[in-house]
Amino acid sequence: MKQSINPARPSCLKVQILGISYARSGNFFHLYLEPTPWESRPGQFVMLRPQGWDNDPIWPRPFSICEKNDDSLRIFIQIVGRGTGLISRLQPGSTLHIWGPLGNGFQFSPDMPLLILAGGMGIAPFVGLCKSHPNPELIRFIFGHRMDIGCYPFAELPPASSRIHLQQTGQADIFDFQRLLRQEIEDCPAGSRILACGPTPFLKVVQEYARESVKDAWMSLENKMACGVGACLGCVTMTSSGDYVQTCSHGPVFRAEDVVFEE
Amino acid sequence: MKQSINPARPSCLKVQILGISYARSGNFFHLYLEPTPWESRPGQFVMLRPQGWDNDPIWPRPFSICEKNDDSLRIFIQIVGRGTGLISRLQPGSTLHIWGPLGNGFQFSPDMPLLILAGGMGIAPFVGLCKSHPNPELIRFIFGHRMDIGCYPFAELPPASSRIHLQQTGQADIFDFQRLLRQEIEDCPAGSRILACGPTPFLKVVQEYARESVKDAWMSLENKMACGVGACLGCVTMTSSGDYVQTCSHGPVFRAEDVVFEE
Amino acid sequence: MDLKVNLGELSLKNPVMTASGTFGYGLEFTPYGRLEELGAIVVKGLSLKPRKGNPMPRITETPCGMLNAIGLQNIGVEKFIQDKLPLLPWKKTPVVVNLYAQSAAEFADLARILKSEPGVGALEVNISCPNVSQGGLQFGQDPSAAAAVVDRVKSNAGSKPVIVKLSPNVSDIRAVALAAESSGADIISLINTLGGMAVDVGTRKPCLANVFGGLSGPAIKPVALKMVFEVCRAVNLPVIGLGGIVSARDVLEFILVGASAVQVGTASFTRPDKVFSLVGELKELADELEISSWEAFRGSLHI
Amino acid sequence: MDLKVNLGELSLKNPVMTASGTFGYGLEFTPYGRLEELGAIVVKGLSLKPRKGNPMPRITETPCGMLNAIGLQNIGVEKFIQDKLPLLPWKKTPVVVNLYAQSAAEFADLARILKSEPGVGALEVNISCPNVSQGGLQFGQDPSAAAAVVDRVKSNAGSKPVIVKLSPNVSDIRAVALAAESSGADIISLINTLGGMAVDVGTRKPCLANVFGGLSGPAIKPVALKMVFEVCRAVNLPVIGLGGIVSARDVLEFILVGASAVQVGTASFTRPDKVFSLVGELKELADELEISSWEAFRGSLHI
Ligand SMILES: Cc1cc2nc3c(=O)[nH]c(=O)nc-3n(C[C@H](O)[C@H](O)[C@H](O)COP(=O)(O)OP(=O)(O)OC[C@H]3O[C@@H](n4cnc5c(N)ncnc54)[C@H](O)[C@@H]3O)c2cc1C
Ligand SMILES: Cc1cc2nc3c(=O)[nH]c(=O)nc-3n(C[C@H](O)[C@H](O)[C@H](O)COP(=O)(O)OP(=O)(O)OC[C@H]3O[C@@H](n4cnc5c(N)ncnc54)[C@H](O)[C@@H]3O)c2cc1C
Ligand SMILES: Cc1cc2nc3c(=O)[nH]c(=O)nc-3n(C[C@H](O)[C@H](O)[C@H](O)COP(=O)(O)O)c2cc1C
Ligand SMILES: Cc1cc2nc3c(=O)[nH]c(=O)nc-3n(C[C@H](O)[C@H](O)[C@H](O)COP(=O)(O)O)c2cc1C
Ligand code: FES
Ligand code: FES
Repeated sequence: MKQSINPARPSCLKVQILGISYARSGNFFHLYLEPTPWESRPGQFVMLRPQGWDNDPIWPRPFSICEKNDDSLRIFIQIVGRGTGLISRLQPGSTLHIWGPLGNGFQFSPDMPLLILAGGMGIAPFVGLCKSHPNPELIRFIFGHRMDIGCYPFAELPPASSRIHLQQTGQADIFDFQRLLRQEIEDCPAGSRILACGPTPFLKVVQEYARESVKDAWMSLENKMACGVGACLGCVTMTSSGDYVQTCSHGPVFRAEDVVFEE
Repeated sequence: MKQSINPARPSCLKVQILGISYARSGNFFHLYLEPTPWESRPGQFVMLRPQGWDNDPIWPRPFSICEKNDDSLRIFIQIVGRGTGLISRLQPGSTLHIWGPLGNGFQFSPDMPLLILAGGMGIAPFVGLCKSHPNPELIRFIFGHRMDIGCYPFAELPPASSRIHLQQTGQADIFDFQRLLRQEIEDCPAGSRILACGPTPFLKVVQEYARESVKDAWMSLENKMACGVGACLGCVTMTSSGDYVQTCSHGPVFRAEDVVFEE
Repeated sequence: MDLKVNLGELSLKNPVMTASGTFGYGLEFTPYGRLEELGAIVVKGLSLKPRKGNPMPRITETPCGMLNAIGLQNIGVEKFIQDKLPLLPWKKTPVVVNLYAQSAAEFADLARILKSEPGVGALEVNISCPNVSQGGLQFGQDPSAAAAVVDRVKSNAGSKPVIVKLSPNVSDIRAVALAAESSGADIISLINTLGGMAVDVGTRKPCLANVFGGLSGPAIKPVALKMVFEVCRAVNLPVIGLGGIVSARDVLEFILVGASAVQVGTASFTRPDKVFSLVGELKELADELEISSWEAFRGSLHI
Repeated sequence: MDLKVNLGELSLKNPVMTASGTFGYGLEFTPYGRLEELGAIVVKGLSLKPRKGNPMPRITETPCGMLNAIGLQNIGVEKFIQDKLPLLPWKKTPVVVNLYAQSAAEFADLARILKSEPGVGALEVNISCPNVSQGGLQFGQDPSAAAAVVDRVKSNAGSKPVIVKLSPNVSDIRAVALAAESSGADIISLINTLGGMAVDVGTRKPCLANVFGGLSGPAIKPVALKMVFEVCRAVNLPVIGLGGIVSARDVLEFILVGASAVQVGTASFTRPDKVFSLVGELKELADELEISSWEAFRGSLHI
């Protein structure tokens, strides 16, 4: 990676894979890439395209920036289909194209209490956020997950934050988790901000409870993306104003009340 | 590879790559595969399809059986395009589908003097033939090549055979080589057989000289192949009877006088 | 689940057929699987007289697909009946003969020759070959010409079911399907290849001697699926879907949009045992998805 | 070699244009390359009024391609002129506005609005969108309807060159091309997307809310190349070729069969800097292949 670039703008770079490390289950892995010069914000994401993809798959794949430091850019990935499967089989030293940072990311000030709600892979954008937060004691972290907790980088979260995780293996657990979410959202003090990321059913619940108790909640959405830069209009989210807006460029983070979940 | 199969018939197997070794230039390599139970003949070939190819490339790729023993099946490959490039980057331990042995192969009896004429990658089918020949002193081997001789497995040929190689770097060398071929074909004693494999211009020359001096010459043709089993009719060769026949199943080895080179 | 399926009079033990021109005369594949386990074997297009086919090159690879311009090289219907048919397991698996002719009269002759062959399970009328100068698309792109051919074949085919194979190179494929239906076709199959072309910028020559060729393989699956869906909604006949099928999932996609059976073409080039393994994988996937019967699943797409 | 090319009145510094709907309003790509280095910028299809577009999901991946059914979501022509056009480098690179309307009269209105905009280099009339219920294919599949639209646009467009963009979903694309030519089109572009469909056998639902979508990407390149070749031989207008272009070699293929320029669509999704890098690669490859001028190379396919 030798390009001279402006760190304040997104760019498309060619980087090497420094390493891949598997989490407890072979379906989860951390991808470490050459560091990028970007000034990015938690909740922003990148598009990845390995060199060998040629024409199939035709699209790159979007991933949250999990953690970024001087040594590497880290992405936390679950294998769910062909693209993530192909990425998981890449070798260190091989190259890929990466562009970003994309999207808006989460906004908050360092002295704001944060209630972070993450479901499954929704933990990804929060790892770096929490680890680099100047006041981790202001963070309360609620994490719902299906697989063994060892699959996720939950243990990395600062001990100074209050951290709760709840595994869901059946319908009863899901209700428990929903009860917990409702309670946490209700109890969350004025002046604090709720940040959420996870699967759509989870976000719907968060939206509902935040609305009920009139809380300042933000959520990061996942949609299939082709371009990632706002050009194709394939990833749109319906907003309360009645318009479809690009999730990639207007989001992926939205104010909870602005999102209309269709169907 | 656990399939129980009849060694007398072709079959489609899943085998592991045991190793890849590069020849002097990075564009030539030897692929060592788990041994197959086939009874094959020199000049027969296989179709290869690595596991990861999914839909693109859509076709497998045909390669001569270079050498076969109890430990491995060996293929000698030159990187010329996307498919051979992808194969060259496979890792030992990864699997591929292989089917064969395909085609007719060269016919000869062990006590027949052989004049073998090979151009470039046309050396591939002859390596095993020569090394396992009970009477290597009956073989005269003429090899024309463009790249450094170290790129090809020429040195493996039995010292008991008479071996000549000639590198072609310019037009003058090509004429020299053609002169050599004509001389060798003319001089080749009655009762011996000429076996040739190489690029089409080379085979045309061999055909012409063999016709002039009425020699018993056989040549292996290369055509693009989709199925390799005679089904698609995409690889046909025009024969002197005026019919197109499948190179894969009626060949790839033809009596020189039966082949009509079009255009 | 029982994979058996009936296309009118034509009964198949499973919905997986081979596609004409990609499976030779069937015998080429005996080393790689048991022909009698297939739903049906559709052989290379046959004409009254043997055909030499087009000059070389005839095939070229394209992204997720290929172009071919074989030009219907074949041994002729008589030689097929004599030399190939007796070796095929037609008592256990229907053998479908794909027909090519340059006029409605020739199509009628072919039907007459084949109608009394016990080994022939059905006739498939190819009015959709893009790679011949006469008799291919001129029928497939024109509903009334198609109707005339189908009518002639039907009235000479005796009790043999007649499948009409449609071309995708049209503005509205339903018009041709309806014409075929109204002139007596028993079954519709689609799609044949899409017209296409490839060139080599180095030599500045077309990649095929015929210049144009037919595009097949996974690349065309979305086009095929749409047309099969449309035709299934337009006609009351059983439909055979094809175009780009390489997996059991693909097979189910075509049945989901309404097809009764499918044909596997270019996939047989990816691996000669592919079509055989699809039958087993289909059974597994159908069970995994809890499909109880073809009747319940076929055309059950929620719109 | 000088890459400059003239399409009648429209002069481009190189033949690489973007394709409508795959490059947003152009500004989305400013971080990834210099817009002024492109041959031309073709923006997302614009209508008189803003359009909301189709419900989600709107896109799905297919082998070597994708389906889209965006439904022409756009901000409307007025807002484009106000908010976007002034930010585009139209003095250095022509900005082409792609037009969508539901009637010939609306097309005429659009032309009238745009004809006096100095920032607009040309109009591209989209009579080939498969993803809208009205005004897309009904013009693109019918030569006389196409002619009527072109005529109305042309007589209201003042001196702006009018490009007519054709649909591949027809039996014979030459008929529509000739109709466009005879009613005054200045340039022909082709192809728009092929109609297609994808379904999910798990949920038994279509992958697109609109059920049908348009297929684009490398999968369709052979179809595009054939149609461009055919249209170039049929009309005397400059032709812009597109469909599946991802490399400089692909660009040359389209020029070799007769195109004067090309558009790059889906490839811009593979990498946002793709279309920019193609310009440089094109120059290199043209030199490597010893192409002396576009005039000498264009349409020079040996048949
Ligand atoms: C802004 C953003 C950030 C993301 N961050 C992460 C991350 O940090 N780690 C991670 O593992 N994944 C993340 N994802 C999801 C990830 O992009 C998808 O899992 C991936 O693209 C799937 O590719 P595939 O080829 O393996 O699956 P496919 O074979 O394409 O699809 C498999 C399944 O995944 C679903 N899927 C495909 N693409 C997406 C998508 N973009 N969003 C949601 N579901 C999808 C499909 O509907 C299907 O059910 C993120 C997605 C977005 C939009
Ligand atoms: C019976 C047979 C035996 C062969 N044995 C060997 C062997 O032992 N070692 C070896 O390295 N190669 C062998 N080949 C050639 C080999 O199959 C091709 O080099 C290979 O398929 C090219 O694939 P690719 O994707 O790398 O090239 P592509 O990108 O497909 O094409 C690159 C170039 O190679 C040419 N080419 C492609 N396929 C063939 C083909 N089948 N025959 C001839 N030229 C082709 C193309 O026209 C093009 O110029 C054999 C071919 C045949 C038919
Ligand atoms: C090499 C080749 C030869 C073909 N020959 C015929 C033929 O003789 N008759 C016919 O009706 N279709 C023929 N087809 C078309 C196929 O039967 C099928 O309709 C088409 O390839 C689409 O299916 P696929 O994508 O599964 O290959 C041929 C296709 C190929 C690739
Ligand atoms: C997401 C998307 C949106 C498109 N929107 C338009 C459009 O608004 N107007 C138009 O004329 N074509 C539109 N097209 C068609 C493209 O401009 C182009 O004709 C087609 O995609 C084929 O080229 P490609 O294979 O290079 O993508 C769109 C294509 C895609 C993929
Ligand atoms: S992914 Fe293309 S607009 Fe968002
Ligand atoms: S490769 Fe198919 S017939 Fe020879």
